[in-house]
Amino acid sequence: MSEDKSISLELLNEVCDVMDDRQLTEVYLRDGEVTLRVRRESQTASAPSGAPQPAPSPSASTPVQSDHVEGEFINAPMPGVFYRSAAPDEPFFVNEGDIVSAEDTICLIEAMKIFNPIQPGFSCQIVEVVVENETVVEYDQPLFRIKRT
Amino acid sequence: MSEDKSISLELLNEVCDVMDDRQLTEVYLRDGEVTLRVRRESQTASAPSGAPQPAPSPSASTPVQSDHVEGEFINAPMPGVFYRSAAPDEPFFVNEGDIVSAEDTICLIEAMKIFNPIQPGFSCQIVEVVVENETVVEYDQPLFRIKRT
Amino acid sequence: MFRKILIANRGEIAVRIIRTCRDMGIKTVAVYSTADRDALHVKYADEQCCIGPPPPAESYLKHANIITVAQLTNADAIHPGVGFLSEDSQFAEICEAHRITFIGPSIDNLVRMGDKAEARETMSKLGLKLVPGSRSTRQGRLKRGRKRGVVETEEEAVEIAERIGYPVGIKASAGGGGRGIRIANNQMSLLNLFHTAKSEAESAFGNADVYIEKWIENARHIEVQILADKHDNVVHLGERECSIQRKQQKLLEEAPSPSIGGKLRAEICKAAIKAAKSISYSNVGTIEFVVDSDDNFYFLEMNTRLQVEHTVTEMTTGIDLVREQIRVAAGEQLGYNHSDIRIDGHAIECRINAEDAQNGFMPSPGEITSYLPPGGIGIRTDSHLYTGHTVPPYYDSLIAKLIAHGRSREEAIIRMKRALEELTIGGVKTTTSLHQEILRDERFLAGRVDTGFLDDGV
Amino acid sequence: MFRKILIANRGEIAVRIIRTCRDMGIKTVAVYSTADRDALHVKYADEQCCIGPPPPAESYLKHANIITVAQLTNADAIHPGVGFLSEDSQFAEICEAHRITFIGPSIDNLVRMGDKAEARETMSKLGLKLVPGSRSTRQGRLKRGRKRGVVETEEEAVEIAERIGYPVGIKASAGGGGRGIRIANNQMSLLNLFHTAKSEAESAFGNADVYIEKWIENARHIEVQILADKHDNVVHLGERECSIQRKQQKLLEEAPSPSIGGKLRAEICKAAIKAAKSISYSNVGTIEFVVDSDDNFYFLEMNTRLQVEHTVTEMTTGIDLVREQIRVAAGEQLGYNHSDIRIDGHAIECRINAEDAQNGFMPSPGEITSYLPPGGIGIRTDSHLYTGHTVPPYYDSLIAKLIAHGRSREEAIIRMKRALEELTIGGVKTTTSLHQEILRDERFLAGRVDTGFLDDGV
Repeated sequence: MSEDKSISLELLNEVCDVMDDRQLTEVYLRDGEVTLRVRRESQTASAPSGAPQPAPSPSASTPVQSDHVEGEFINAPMPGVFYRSAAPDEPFFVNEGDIVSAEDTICLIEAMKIFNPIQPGFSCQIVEVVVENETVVEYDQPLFRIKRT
Repeated sequence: MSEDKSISLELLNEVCDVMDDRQLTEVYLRDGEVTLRVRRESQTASAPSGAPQPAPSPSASTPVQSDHVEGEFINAPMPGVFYRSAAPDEPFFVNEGDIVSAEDTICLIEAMKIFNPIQPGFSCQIVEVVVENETVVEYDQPLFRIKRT
Repeated sequence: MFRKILIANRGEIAVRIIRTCRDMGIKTVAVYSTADRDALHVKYADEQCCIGPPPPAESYLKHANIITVAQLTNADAIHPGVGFLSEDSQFAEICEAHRITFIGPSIDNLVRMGDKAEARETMSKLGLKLVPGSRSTRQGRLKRGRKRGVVETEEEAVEIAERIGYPVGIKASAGGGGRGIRIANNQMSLLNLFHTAKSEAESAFGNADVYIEKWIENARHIEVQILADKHDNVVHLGERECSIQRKQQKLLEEAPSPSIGGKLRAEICKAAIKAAKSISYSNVGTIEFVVDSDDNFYFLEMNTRLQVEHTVTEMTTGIDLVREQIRVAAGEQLGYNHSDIRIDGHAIECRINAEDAQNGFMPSPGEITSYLPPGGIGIRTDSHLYTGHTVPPYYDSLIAKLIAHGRSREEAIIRMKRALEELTIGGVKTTTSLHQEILRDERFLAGRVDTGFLDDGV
Repeated sequence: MFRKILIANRGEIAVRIIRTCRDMGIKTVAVYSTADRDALHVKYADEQCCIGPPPPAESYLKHANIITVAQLTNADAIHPGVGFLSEDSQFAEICEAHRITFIGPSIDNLVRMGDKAEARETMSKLGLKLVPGSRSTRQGRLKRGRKRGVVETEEEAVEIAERIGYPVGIKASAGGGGRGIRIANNQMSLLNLFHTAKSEAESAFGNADVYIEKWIENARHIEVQILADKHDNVVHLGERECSIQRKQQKLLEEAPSPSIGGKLRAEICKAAIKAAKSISYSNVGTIEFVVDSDDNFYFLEMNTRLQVEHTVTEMTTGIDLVREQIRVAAGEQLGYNHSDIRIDGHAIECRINAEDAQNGFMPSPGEITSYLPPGGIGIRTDSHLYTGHTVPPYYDSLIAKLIAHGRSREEAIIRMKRALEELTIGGVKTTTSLHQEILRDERFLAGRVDTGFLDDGV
């Protein structure tokens, strides 16, 4: 399997270019592990213009196995249990929409009876909490979808 | 597997060229690890060149493992030794360029001490003798490239 | 010893034979039909030659083409594998005429055991029991012009049934493979079914002849592996349990049999040795018996060739049967006797067929899109598959044999379960899940197997 | 018995351990680094958890993450495999503190045999010979503040060399894996090389310490497989021949050893049992010896874990060593003694590494574009490969172990040759051809192997 998703992405972009040039409506391409299907409603969209690209620009923290969710994530730095609050009756560290700074604790991961506070390391907005409170997470599992501020 | 994604891309472009040339709206291509499907709404797109098709139309006797030699063949109906003449000092049954009829013996195949005369079964011209005299041939191995007359 | 052997077969058995030839330093020639151009046996052999189109009659069964290739490649022996030409005495004669060794028993062995009626007669004279019925009638009692064992009238049917006792099976003479059988539990049902069976036979096989045989319920199918050289040395390598069958086709075999005790085992093996000696048998051979619920055993037939399931015997004895087969065909002596043979542990073979077990076991040919055989301790795989291979629709559906060996039957079973889980075959349907069901079945785990095992549902 | 085992390893050994767990009905938890997301051990396990990024220190060696996963999945034992944490006494202590069984020997065993100097001391006291040299000096003779065995001056070097006799090896204390060795055949060359060796050690390892040891020419590397329970039952399962090495890395192993006779075998195995008993060893373990050309054998070290090459012992004894390891770790008794163990036939293992044998054995990671393991009689494959798997560049290059078993060494060799020919691995370079050369080498065929085998060129 291609380790670098940017290769696939590059391929997608290049295939789109060809579709524009050739005015195609559908391409299904399979090459070894890579499978790509691209469709467009009609070739009128061809627009070889300088239309702005969606620019996915994923950061290093984007998980490899991303379930096609766009955006940037904060991932689990260790396996353990994910806690959104310091104690069951305490409020959550963060909620969706909150803006946090680099040093704010946004969750705990419990590993070997130790509750490890997790900080984003940069200021950002919490767009979505991806993981259920008090569930087991793997290393590198996306916890929060965020937007850098 | 193609390690270089640009190979797929190159293929896609070449397929599009063919689609242009041939005015196709859909191509499904499968070659080993590569599978490619391309669709277009109508052939109105580019290059309306009305180039004539080469029409490969291979006959049933074309061997599966054809070494990319075009044309029609007479293949060995049994394994054995291929002889171009009835005896070492006799002339060849046929030579390149000869026109033969359905019942003419064009070679012998020796199997279990029996010399089996081989006839084309239809009239044709011998374009090329593909196999060396007195060599072993497999079942279905092309012996003569021919042209029907 | 031979320098070059032509393997007149295909699929996993051709691959299996090439492996042993390679181990023995003997060159190999593969023959193949146009459907098998990309087959593994073609890739593994030292030389290869296409011999005909897909239909077996025009390729793998075509005497002239195979002999021609053997001559052209200077092969000094032909291994017929299993099926195809392996029991064809006429082919063995042609080999002999061309001074090519047919790796199998003598022509006399092939002829005598190939005529199933004569084989029964021979074994009966030797004191082996035959399944009672119209076919077990001795030659002397046959009326002139009558075909052996054929039952023509209701009166004859009733008379035979009374003599052998109900239930009886009414079987089409031209049938086989379990087709064309009707079972009667008493005289009334016999009278009802007799004509039905005859007309069914007529319509199914174009031949209304039927015979009547004692119907053995809960029968076990036990066979004994014989190995004999041309110098009168005969040994058996123990028995195999082959009761688990679907429509008379073996699915799963094991050695030793879990369904028979030590005393019966000794008797059956002794009988098999006696049978092989009586006809001066040489090469590998298998004597098949049915065993009823009272532990009576009856001679069924002798297979004068390698069996698909020979692998379980190899695992329990450590003896490469194909090697021995080649050695004795070349005139060598066995070089060991029963005291040198040790049955070690337990082995099970599962036949993986390209069949849709969910859909009436329809053949499922096609391209193998992925293939990963199981591995690790105690597992052997005999297969001709590889990723990208296309299973042609023209031949046997057997695509892989998984063999598990363990120090006990329990260990062999758990390893086989693991092997079946690991086995990855994409692109075609297989019988893997049926084997998994069998291996979970309590009757199987208890060693209570008989030929009706699958009828009762797993 | 354990209900669930976490396997703290990857690659073929993780797959191999999962197979036995499956056979024993024990659930498995795979841990993996992000480089191993699609690894076979992850697919085969019942549960799986990513524990860190590719570098081993942050994943497969990360105590906290592994223990956390074991707790979260309720695993009651951890199997460390080979390498990684398998000889880490600190990790074993953490397991104990968390009431998770470390599948291996006691912490005391790990500590005592893990300190190689103490291990030598212990074995020397027991009467086992050590390779003579500066390190074999007894504790009592060590000067205060001096590191064990380190030779500091030319005078010391000459004195030691005179005592043990030439040739001697000058070895970097911080070296290992065969690096940093200079050989002196007489006093002049010793004086010449001593300072060279020290400055090379300084530049290569940042540590100028060297020790001097008798250089054993044509040494054979023989190891004995020990199996011991927690109830003072200790057996050996025979020896393994591991002399064929490249830069101190084993390449091909066999059992029994073709290079030692029955008397020496008995002595070495007896010594190994004595060694294991002296430290109340439990679990599987291996005692390694070097044997010189006069059949003197010297204790090298004890590996307190499973060995990669345990498979050849499994093939000759029929005993699943991982199963035994798990059983004794769970407190069960061995249940058999030496008279129940039979060494049957001969087995060879070839380690197939993803390395470019034509190009200095450079690692050759990459995507496996095709994979077909060998099959048939006498062949076992232990591997984590499948078509489409990507061999990551971060770990050991071992990608498959082929194991051939035969009734004789000759039979095992021919079967291994066949297996190497059949093995298909596309996409990466492998050491397959080097093994083929070894198997053709006349010295190998004659059983004349020693650790210099590959130096002389195959």
